[in-house]
Amino acid sequence: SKEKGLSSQESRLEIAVIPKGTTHEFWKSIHAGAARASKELGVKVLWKGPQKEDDRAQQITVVEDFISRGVDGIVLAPLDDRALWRPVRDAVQENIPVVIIDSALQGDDFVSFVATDNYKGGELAAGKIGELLQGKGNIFLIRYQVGSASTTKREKGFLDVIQREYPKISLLVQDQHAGSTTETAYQLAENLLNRFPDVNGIFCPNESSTFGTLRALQEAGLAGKVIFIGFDSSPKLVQGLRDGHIHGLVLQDPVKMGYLGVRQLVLHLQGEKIDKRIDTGVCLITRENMDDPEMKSLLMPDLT
Amino acid sequence: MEGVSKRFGATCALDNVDLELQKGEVHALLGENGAGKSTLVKILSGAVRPDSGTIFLEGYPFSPSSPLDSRKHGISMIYQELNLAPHLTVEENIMLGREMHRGGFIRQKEMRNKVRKALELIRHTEISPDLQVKKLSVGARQVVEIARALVEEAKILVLDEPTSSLSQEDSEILFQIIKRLKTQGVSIIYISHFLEEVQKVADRLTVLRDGKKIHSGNTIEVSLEDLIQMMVGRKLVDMFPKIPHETGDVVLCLDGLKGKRMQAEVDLSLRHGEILGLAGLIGAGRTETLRTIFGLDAVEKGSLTVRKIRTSKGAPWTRIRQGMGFLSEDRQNEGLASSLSTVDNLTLSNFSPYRSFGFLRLKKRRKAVRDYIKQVNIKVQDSNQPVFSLSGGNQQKVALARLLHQKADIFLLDEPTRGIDVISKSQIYEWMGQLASNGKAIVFVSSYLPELLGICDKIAVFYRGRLVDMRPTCEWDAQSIMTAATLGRPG
Amino acid sequence: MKEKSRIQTVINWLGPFLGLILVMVIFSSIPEVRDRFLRVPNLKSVATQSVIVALGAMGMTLIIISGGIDLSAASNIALSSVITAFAINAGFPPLLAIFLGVITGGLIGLANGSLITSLRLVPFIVTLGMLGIARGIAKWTAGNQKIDAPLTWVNELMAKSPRPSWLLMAPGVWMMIIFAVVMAVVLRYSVFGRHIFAIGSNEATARLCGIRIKRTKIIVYSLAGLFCGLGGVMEFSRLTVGDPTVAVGLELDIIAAVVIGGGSLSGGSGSILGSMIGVFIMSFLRNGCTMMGWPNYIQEIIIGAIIVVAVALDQIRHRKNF
Amino acid sequence: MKEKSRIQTVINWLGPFLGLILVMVIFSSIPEVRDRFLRVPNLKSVATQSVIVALGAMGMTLIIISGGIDLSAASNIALSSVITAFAINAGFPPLLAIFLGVITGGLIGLANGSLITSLRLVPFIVTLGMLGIARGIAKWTAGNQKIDAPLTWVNELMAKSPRPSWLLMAPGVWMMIIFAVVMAVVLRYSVFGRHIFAIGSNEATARLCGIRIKRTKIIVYSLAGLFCGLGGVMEFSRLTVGDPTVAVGLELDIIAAVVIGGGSLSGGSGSILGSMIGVFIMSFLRNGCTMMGWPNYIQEIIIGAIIVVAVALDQIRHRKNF
Ligand SMILES: Nc1ncnc2c1ncn2[C@@H]1O[C@H](COP(=O)(O)OP(=O)(O)OP(=O)(O)O)[C@@H](O)[C@H]1O
Ligand SMILES: Nc1ncnc2c1ncn2[C@@H]1O[C@H](COP(=O)(O)OP(=O)(O)OP(=O)(O)O)[C@@H](O)[C@H]1O
Ligand SMILES: [Mg+2]
Ligand SMILES: [Mg+2]
Repeated sequence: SKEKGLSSQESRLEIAVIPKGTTHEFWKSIHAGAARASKELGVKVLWKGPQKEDDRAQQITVVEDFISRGVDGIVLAPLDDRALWRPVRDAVQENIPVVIIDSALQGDDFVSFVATDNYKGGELAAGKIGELLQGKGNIFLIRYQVGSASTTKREKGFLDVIQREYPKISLLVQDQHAGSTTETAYQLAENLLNRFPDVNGIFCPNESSTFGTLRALQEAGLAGKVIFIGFDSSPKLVQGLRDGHIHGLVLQDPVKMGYLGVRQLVLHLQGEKIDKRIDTGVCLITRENMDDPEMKSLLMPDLT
Repeated sequence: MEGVSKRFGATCALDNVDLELQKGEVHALLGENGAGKSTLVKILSGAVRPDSGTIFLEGYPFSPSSPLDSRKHGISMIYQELNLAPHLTVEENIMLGREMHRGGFIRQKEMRNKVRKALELIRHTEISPDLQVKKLSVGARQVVEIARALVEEAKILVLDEPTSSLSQEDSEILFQIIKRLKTQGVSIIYISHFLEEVQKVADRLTVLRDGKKIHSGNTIEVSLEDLIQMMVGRKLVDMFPKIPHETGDVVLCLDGLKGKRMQAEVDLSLRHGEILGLAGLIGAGRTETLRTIFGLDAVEKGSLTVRKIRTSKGAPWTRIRQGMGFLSEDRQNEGLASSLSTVDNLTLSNFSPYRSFGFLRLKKRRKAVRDYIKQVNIKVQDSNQPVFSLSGGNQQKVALARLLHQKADIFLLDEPTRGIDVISKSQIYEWMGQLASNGKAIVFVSSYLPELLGICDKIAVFYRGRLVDMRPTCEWDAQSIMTAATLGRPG
Repeated sequence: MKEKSRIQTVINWLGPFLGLILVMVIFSSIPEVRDRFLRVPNLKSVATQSVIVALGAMGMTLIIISGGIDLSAASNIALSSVITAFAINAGFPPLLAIFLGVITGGLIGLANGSLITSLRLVPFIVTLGMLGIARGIAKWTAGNQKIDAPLTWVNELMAKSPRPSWLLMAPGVWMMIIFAVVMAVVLRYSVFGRHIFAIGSNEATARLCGIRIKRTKIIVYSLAGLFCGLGGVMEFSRLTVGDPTVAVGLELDIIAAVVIGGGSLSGGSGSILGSMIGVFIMSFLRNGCTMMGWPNYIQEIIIGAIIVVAVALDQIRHRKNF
Repeated sequence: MKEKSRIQTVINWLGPFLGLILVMVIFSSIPEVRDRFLRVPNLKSVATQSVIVALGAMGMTLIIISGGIDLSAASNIALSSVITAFAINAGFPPLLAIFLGVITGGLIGLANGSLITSLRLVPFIVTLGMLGIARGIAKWTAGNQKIDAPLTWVNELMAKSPRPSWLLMAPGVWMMIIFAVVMAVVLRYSVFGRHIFAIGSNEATARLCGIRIKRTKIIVYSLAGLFCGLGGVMEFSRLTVGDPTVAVGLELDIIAAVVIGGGSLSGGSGSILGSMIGVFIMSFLRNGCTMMGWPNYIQEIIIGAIIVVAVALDQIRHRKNF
């Protein structure tokens, strides 16, 4: 590692940042954070997700290929808390430190874990829906995709709170998955609304499912009438919030997550001691507080 | 076989037919196109299931459930349509389904020996066992098919028009083989439209008409005229009707033309109102010459002049615009779109009479096609019937009718009478005469010398890709053509 | 025999609609969704959901009849939707944006057709390559994210409750119907249509009969590309954003629809009516399963099974003919 | 003319390896990754990454030669990996779990083969249906999430640094090599192999020559299923979890590998060596692109283009034969 230190002084450090996918807005923000860190700290960031969104096997391949390239460090958002364990261990054996962001990884081969508390995000959403519905009504939980760990945690947090604290709220739908794209979410929501036009509340656990459902609500003329809580942000969702079509968005701070992920890694490479766990926080944004400057920076992060 | 019947939808292909085959005899099966001959032997080989009737094999009832089943009982068959796997080699095709193996793995050497022997038997050792079948000409494929039937020691050998694309010489070899097999106690069913052949090789014969048995008896007891009378119900007046025609200007002229697959350059000229016959053995290069003229193969050297316009490049569609029409010898793979209807196949090369603003007037087309079907005597239930459900000879007639319908000026006919019955053949000769008298030019490739001698004005002989000699028909006879075709020098 | 032939008469009479009727009868008889399934709003949604696949399937029908296949259809739809969004975002008038989207689709189709005919490559490979290329270009154009475009009348094309209310259905649905009728007529009664069938049935014969194979094929692929382009515009209209990741794997749905509708992958058969029925069978299945609230895996299993059953039925229906 | 024929001689000599060599030369000459690309650890990773696709491609080669196609391969891999994980989780001995995984794959293949031969349906449709069915069953078995199974020696099968270090490569890589050799021999020198070619080349002829088409096809699909099952076991070994959503769309990669390797979708041609080269072309491409850190869309475009180019090269190489 001494040798590595020397080489890093000659040329810039090379850090691979591996998201779960590359096209969701959320990962854009992570990328922006990482890019900011790279500028500030003078390191080179290689940004590369699995070829197919959300494919565990391909994410393993990407990690392996970066190990082959011999990068100085890896920032990884693991698609699976178990499957990525071995490649991360391989990296550590090759003296490549790994920082985990966004979702948990088993074992403790990584140097730091920078993430949101996803379960808490689900709880926040449930609390808001319960409050807005005054504790009664029929709701949908539209899940994201089979096997996605972070959203499953959000869904679980949501369900737990609803079942524990709002016994009068009944779940009309709770095991339908929206699939990975907006279009599939749109179709699902449309079909569900045809069956249950008298639904009172809906929760979606990520950006694509939120947006697809929003489109379906708008099309069905139910936008604003159905209490709708989503997760993450994008310009269209912000617009929805402003129009009163969305009643709340649970927000993480992906820019911070990306930034801290890279920074923690660089600090570690420079031999400093760093925290093993960093929580980047979640909060709930509504139409009322969306123009607070603090919230605004979360809603519409500066991606430059 | 007793009381065999078979219906295909509305068509009654066989109606209560009996057939008795004795040990060591050659039994000919005769009938016009669509009479049901192929269907009958396919039932014997297990390729088609009969609706009713029973088969007795050496006294025991036998109902073949699949081709494999009947092969196991010693029945070997050459089908009318070629049955070869194009991607496999000659050897693999010959041994297909009867590979010699040890523990599932192929014994290469023994197989090679067997294949060599079979090819020697039909004197075609020049066909390499390692060549892919798709690279062979139709004639060579037929040889491979015969070799396949010979490698197996069968008790019954069924030959469905084996000589339709063989040259005279190859046919002779086949007859000798048949004679030898006969003495070894093999029974043979022989289907052919060449009645002289039948009279030469068959001991007995059975005549079918419209799926019914008309006659069964010894060959020597019936005359040619009677046979034809039985087959079609009327007399044949003249096999080669003479229709006077005059030759005019040159319409097509080849100057040292050599196509991608041709072995040598060819010079040739064709006049209006002329029927030019091309003779030669298998692989002599006649087909390749026609294909190059028609733009199906790329031109490598030389040029051709169509109606005074010199060209070298050209695709089939430009040739059709220039008034050419081509009939392929390979109707199975190239000549017909077999899943399309008879109407479509017949009109494919010329939609213009029914086209208005890019759309077709289907009724008008159907009506016009009905006339052609009647004219060419195609046996078809309904003009929307897909072509694959027609009998072999009727398919050939569809391909011919397409050319007539196309109203071409220059006809390139490659083995046009392949598999066509006697009466229809004579009718086709008559048209060719009529076309010539209307000033059309015809190139007529055939391996059947009598028809070349019967209707052509001029005959050219090919030998190994080279045009050996071209003379007016009156200066040729069968002997001299054979000499030129086998030895490559004017006889 | 008698009994069997009577069943077959019935099967034949209902003919190509059999599969569709089956699906609809099943869902209409489940008490849980019966009263909702066949109601107008639901039928409207199903129709709207079918538009994109239907447009793709029209082009795919031509291609499959000609003996080809187009795996790039879904990527092409995504690319066209991104281009449309991009153009609208760049401030182009909506009509121009639509035009650009459709043309993009056409160009991809033209590229497919040219590569297939000039390099004499199998369509499967060319379009498989194009699947990646078009998707890559879509992501590139969109900068790897969604393109947010301002709302315009383009987004009304797929609105379930259309602006002039006498339209009753989304303009996109009307377009689908009109194009389906036009293409069905072209395929059956035009010279071009006959040529496509001939090429698919036996290319060598078609060549021999003077059909200009290259030209016909290039037109077929380009036309199919244009339909995909229109599908992309509809996708954009529906989503209101240009999403480069949309419609992944949709090509298999499109192909399945054509094959369920009687298209044969070895060429020479298929029909627009059949393909449209195939599209609706799948849409109603998805719709019904979701309404039943069945989990996705059950849906996947059922849809998989129905695809096989529908084609098997069709097979039985055809077998008697010859 | 001369010049051209010399190029063709070279092309011919390098023959099927041409595409692979091209890809390797390209990446070996980029300074950024040059010194890392051809090093043993990287070659080992590429080999390990190729195992699953390679196993799938062996079965797919047989199927494609026989004139069929298997769209359910990827779903089958996912299902088998879930079943293996399930069995290990349920406390079965690892060997039994592997056996169950492989058998599951075989059963799916058997189902494909039986449906294709008994209902006389086109393979495309049957396996498209099975794509949904197998994926659905996988999700169902896994309860709609991944199955975490305790670590056993099964997970060592795909470890880049194998336990007995004299193995040098992961046991899975050795298995891939051994099976490839065995299958290549079977395909070339066995009666069974020849019958597969005959069926793909001309099914009617094969039938008339007394080849048992049904039996042969059922064996082909079952064998391919078994290979997918083994691929599933390898997938589990690699992931250490049973993931029902893994390998979505992988069937197109597998088919592309076979076609790049000279397989023709109309049947009758293809080879194991070719398919393996196809697999490695794609693996090296992915690997190289990732090492370069190129964005995914560039990678998609490049891979799409290479697929076309590789097959076009192969075409040119073959064309000279006429
Ligand atoms: N698969 C099929 N479907 C429908 N009709 C068929 C089918 N096969 C044959 N036929 C019909 O059965 C009849 C007899 O055909 P077959 O092939 O036995 O005639 P053939 O005597 O061999 O004639 P050719 O001399 O032309 O070969 C024909 O009318 C033909 O149209
Ligand atoms: N016995 C053979 N072995 C190998 N190739 C052959 C053989 N016979 C024909 N060919 C192929 O056919 C070509 C010439 O045959 P062509 O079909 O032109 O001859 P033909 O006179 O029409 O004879 P046929 O009666 O076979 O149609 C040759 O260039 C060769 O490729
Ligand atoms: Mg016949
Ligand atoms: Mg010839």
